[in-house]
Amino acid sequence: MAEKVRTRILARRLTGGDYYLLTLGNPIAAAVRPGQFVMVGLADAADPFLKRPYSIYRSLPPSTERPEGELVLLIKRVGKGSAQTASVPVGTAIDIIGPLGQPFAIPEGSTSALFVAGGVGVAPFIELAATLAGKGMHIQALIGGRSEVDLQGIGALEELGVTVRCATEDGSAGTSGRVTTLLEDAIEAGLPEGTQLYVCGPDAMMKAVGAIAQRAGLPCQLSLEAVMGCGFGVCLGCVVKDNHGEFVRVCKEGPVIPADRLQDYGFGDIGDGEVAK
Amino acid sequence: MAEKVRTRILARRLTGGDYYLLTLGNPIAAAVRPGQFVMVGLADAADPFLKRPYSIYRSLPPSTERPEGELVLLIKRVGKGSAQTASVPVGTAIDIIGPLGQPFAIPEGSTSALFVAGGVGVAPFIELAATLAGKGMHIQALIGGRSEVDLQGIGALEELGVTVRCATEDGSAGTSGRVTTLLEDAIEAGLPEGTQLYVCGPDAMMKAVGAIAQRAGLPCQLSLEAVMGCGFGVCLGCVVKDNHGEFVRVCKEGPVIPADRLQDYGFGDIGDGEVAK
Amino acid sequence: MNGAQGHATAASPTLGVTICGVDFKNPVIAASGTFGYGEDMIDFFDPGLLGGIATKGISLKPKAGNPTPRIWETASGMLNAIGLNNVGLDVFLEKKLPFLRSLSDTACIVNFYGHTVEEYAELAGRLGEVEGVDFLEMNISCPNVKEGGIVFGTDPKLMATVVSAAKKRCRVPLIVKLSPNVTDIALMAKTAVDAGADALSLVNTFTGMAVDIRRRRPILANGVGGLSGPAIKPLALRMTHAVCQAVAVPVIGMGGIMNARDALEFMLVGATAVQVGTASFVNPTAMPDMLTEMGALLAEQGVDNLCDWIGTLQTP
Amino acid sequence: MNGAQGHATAASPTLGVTICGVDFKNPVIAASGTFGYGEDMIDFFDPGLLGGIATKGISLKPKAGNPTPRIWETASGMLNAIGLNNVGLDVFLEKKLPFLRSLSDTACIVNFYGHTVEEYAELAGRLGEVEGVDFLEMNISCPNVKEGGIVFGTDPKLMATVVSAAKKRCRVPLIVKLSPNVTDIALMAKTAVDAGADALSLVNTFTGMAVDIRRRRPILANGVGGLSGPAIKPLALRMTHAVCQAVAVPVIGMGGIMNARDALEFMLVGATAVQVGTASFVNPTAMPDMLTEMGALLAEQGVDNLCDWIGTLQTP
Ligand SMILES: Cc1cc2nc3c(=O)[nH]c(=O)nc-3n(C[C@H](O)[C@H](O)[C@H](O)COP(=O)(O)OP(=O)(O)OC[C@H]3O[C@@H](n4cnc5c(N)ncnc54)[C@H](O)[C@@H]3O)c2cc1C
Ligand SMILES: Cc1cc2nc3c(=O)[nH]c(=O)nc-3n(C[C@H](O)[C@H](O)[C@H](O)COP(=O)(O)OP(=O)(O)OC[C@H]3O[C@@H](n4cnc5c(N)ncnc54)[C@H](O)[C@@H]3O)c2cc1C
Ligand SMILES: Cc1cc2nc3c(=O)[nH]c(=O)nc-3n(C[C@H](O)[C@H](O)[C@H](O)COP(=O)(O)O)c2cc1C
Ligand SMILES: Cc1cc2nc3c(=O)[nH]c(=O)nc-3n(C[C@H](O)[C@H](O)[C@H](O)COP(=O)(O)O)c2cc1C
Ligand code: FES
Ligand code: FES
Repeated sequence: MAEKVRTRILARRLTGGDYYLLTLGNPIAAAVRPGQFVMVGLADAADPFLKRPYSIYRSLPPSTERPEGELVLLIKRVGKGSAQTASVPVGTAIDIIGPLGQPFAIPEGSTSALFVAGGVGVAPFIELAATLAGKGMHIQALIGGRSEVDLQGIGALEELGVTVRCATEDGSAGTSGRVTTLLEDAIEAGLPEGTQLYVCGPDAMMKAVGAIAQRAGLPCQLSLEAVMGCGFGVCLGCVVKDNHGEFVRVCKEGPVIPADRLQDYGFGDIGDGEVAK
Repeated sequence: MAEKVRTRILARRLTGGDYYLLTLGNPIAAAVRPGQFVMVGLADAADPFLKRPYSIYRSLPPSTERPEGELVLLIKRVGKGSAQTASVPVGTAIDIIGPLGQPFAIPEGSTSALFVAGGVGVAPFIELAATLAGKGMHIQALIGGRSEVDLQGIGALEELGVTVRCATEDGSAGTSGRVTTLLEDAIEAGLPEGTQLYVCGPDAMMKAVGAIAQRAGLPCQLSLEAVMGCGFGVCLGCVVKDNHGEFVRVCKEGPVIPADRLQDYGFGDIGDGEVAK
Repeated sequence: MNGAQGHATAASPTLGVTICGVDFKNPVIAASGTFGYGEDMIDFFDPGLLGGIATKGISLKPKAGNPTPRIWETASGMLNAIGLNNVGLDVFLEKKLPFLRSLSDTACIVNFYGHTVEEYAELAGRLGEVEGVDFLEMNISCPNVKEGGIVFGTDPKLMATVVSAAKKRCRVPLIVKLSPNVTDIALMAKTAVDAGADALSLVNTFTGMAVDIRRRRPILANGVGGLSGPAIKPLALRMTHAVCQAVAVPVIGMGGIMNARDALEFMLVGATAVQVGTASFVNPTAMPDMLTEMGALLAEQGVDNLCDWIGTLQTP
Repeated sequence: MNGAQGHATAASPTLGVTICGVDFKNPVIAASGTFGYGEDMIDFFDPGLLGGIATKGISLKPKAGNPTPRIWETASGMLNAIGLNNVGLDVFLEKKLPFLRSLSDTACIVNFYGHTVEEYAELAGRLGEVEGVDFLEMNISCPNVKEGGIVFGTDPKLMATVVSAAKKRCRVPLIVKLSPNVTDIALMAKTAVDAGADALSLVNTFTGMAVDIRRRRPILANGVGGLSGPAIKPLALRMTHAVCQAVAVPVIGMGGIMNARDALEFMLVGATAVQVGTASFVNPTAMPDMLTEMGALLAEQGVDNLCDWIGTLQTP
């Protein structure tokens, strides 16, 4: 069940380029499932006006060493909101709403998972890996980015026993090229029976991956992005069109949606990501 | 000459109740005259929208011990802006515009000054006392407030050799009653020849003091308050009516205005001092 | 505290108001299009705490709405161009109304719209005869597809026609929701009342636009959208005041209300109740929070009964 | 950097625009009522850097304006009810104009207003014949004292009358400054142009209100005031776009412009130049800062000449 709660920034760590890990207190730990997200905004701040959606990178419940628990977000600084949480001091009060949305489905009896992530799209896979690893599953991750700095979360995945392969568009790390090539290679090399594809990244990448998965007959779940007004289903701002031409809410029926429900989904563009002050 | 410059919060010290001394870097030191004010707002903050006017409590130029100089403000927390500067961390970047307005006039050859302050209205008198003390003048201050906590700046004045007498409405410190009674007593006891009255405080107090000064034939300068849009003369928001029915700008022709120019001035009320968020 | 729980003690001011004979236990109503059909926010608070709920705007047929992007943040506000996405009359009656009906102590206000005078009339007739519907709220900020797309709510004649057609068929009190995109809101208010409106609500959103300088296109897929949130509060408050001066029917004020103080401002200028929209997006408990604060604020002003507050603005 | 200095190098985009045959070295104009008569902000930057300066609104006689409070902060904006406080025609010509005239490279736009059609016509005649005045800008957001106080700029007929009366007497290009408090801004724009407007500027402020719940009174002494600042930007941008689609004369856009990006948005939807008002209160160097940024932003978009940017919004 989602809640609106106040917590605070416990730590912040730059992880290269515009990326940082933001650790908050975690009053919602008990409810979190991998793939869910939170809406985040500084407490009592009127600017920016709306809260910002971020995937839950890691959710650790309160314990003796971590009395407030830890809700970890991997954030890429792109605009006003992400710049603000990058710069306010540790200790600053933060309001979060969550956990929100549908988590990744983990089909009964599945034994193998393949993550395909683009850039900051890797965020939900750390929590997912932790859950799947707990079930003793075999997990591979294919991570793509423009450049080396855009390959985030690799260490965290590897620590959880995930086999990671990378591609960068500029060839600065891993294979030179796109993550879709890694995927095609992996499919050609043969994936374990019943492998689930979990995908999160830019629209274009998700469309491409969705198509590849379909051709290969692989079950595939996409974690979508959309500009969100509320995050909990009431503004109808975040919809995407499904196969039947119906709008589904990314915040409520998503963000995780089976790719075959969205063969042809109508993502809108979201502008240049800056809002005048 | 006024400038718009960015500096930062060097220190903040609570001085009781809702009052605090805010020390900023002082890039404008060379231009400051006692009685002038600055417009203040957090750098790049969109909320609150307008900057806030504060008297210059103390202006110390950069020196070896104080490489950024010190611009000290005495602030009473009343609403959104004064709460924000009360709570952001030391080190936060601040934009100031100043020094603004007309300073207190120090007539050639004057040897005695009497300050009459109500509450946070004491703010401009510390800088004024420093200047007058430098000229070897005899200075007395009468300070009124609702309660003991509203008597601010006394130590600073005394250090500068000012004789301070106080009154509180609730009798918690000094004489019980209003500062106007102290003034009448002082006039009755006899003031040195040519004593200048300098007055800053709530409207009602300034009107009362202005009237007493007129009856006693004492030269009297009032430092006015007004809701300000700009602080430098272009919005025409801050006007008060003078004796001729003309509007004068508190930010440009003021804030210091001879009381006899305003016998009958038309202060507007400024609401309950809170703005919705 | 008590306000939010709905149990007034001797010390806490009474928040009940009456609109067209219907009692509201408090004046806070969820605004249309910002609270779904009442169920989506149940994680955050019991919707039964509210004085009333205005549903998403219902049309005869289901409506998919506009392509995305549908919303965009602006300074202290947001633009939306949802395109009146709704489940349509039949699904509403069958699947959504029962929940609202179950909140017996919270007024059910069904917001609706049409594309022609006939559609408005039909909806008013069919929705107004249903058990559990306390009010209809007519959204007239929609283009008339039969008359060159003029927005019903911006033309006095068109408005009179559509309001009286709806009123004829409507068996429950009819609230007309005014568009603020007009020269003379008081004139529109009088026109609506003369045509049969039992109450008025205002404001709907102000038409606005955002553009993307990188792509040289409007940001919203629809080109323009409606501005809501604190940015519009001063405008909405002025219009609410003007309308309350102009008509004798109850007025429900809205536009940028974020907290109890804002709500009390709208009631001070004459609104009998308020609706709260965008605030819930930013703070899903904005409405219950507001109820808690409202009692305290009124008590501070020495007011025991909200009814003694409404319309008591002194003008010089 | 170069933009702000007015010396374009090969690399930095050209910012010059032309309005009614008058060259502006850049499109940034100080908005009326927010820059005095050009001299007050000289501490902060050389006003000669600006493309143009619109003066405080001038009337035949000096005007003391409204009692205080005259301004109030709102969410991302402010309300003002200055009451058109100005020095009057004679003092303006004698004491204020010479400074503006001395800025030979900055267009001098004299904003003016009247209370009757005759006053507008007389001012247009007298101001328009003075050396050094490049444009007149007619503020029609004022009540007609002869016709029951209807605001000239909200009634098409009244507007046509007053604009054509002023135009007849005016020897320099006449800019009509539109009020946004209307149902159909495009209609008002067309009316103004048909009546003789050589160019249009918009928007003036939106009517709004703030109240003090403690004192149960309006905060502004005047009761209502005009809203400006970023809060209104989406509304102003939509109106500027609508007007640019409706008329062929040059349009000057404004309303909440805080930085170069905002300015480019207004020009993208079709404005030839922009005015900047409230931004200067918050940041007195907003205009020169904007000029510096504007060149860089245009260069980023691969635009060499601002004229290739104006009106290039693609609509679906
Ligand atoms: C379900 C979900 C999960 C997400 N998880 C992450 C994550 O783990 N890490 C991360 O860095 N980012 C994530 N994003 C994207 C993140 O929400 C945006 O980067 C962020 O909102 C940008 O805000 P801003 O103020 O910095 O940018 P601005 O450009 O100033 O934002 C302007 C407006 O556009 C919206 N917006 C801008 N970019 C996006 C985007 N890509 N997606 C959705 N809305 C956007 C903002 O929310 C805001 O309303 C996620 C988005 C969604 C929908
Ligand atoms: C020349 C001058 C010098 C001042 N010097 C001092 C000083 O040294 N120390 C100090 O504590 N205060 C001083 N004030 C008052 C100070 O400006 C206000 O207390 C402050 O603006 C309140 O802002 P806020 O956001 O906290 O309050 P809010 O109530 O949220 O402010 C809302 C709006 O009202 C204005 N406002 C509210 N109260 C006042 C007021 N008393 N005077 C003018 N505008 C007001 C604000 O600037 C803002 O625009 C001075 C005012 C003036 C004009
Ligand atoms: C996302 C969104 C959807 C809306 N949908 C409707 C609607 O279907 N019918 C309607 O009459 N008003 C609709 N409105 C307008 C609101 O009910 C309200 O009039 C407006 O938002 C101003 O109030 P606020 O500032 O509190 O949001 C919608 C507003 C928003 C933000
Ligand atoms: C304090 C103030 C005074 C103004 N005075 C005038 C005026 O005399 N004549 C006029 O045409 N517009 C006047 N305006 C309107 C501005 O010129 C401008 O149209 C409006 O403020 C919107 O732009 P902005 O958001 O950039 O301020 C005034 C605005 C403000 C804030
Ligand atoms: S973000 Fe509001 S419905 Fe999804
Ligand atoms: S505050 Fe703007 S003129 Fe004084």
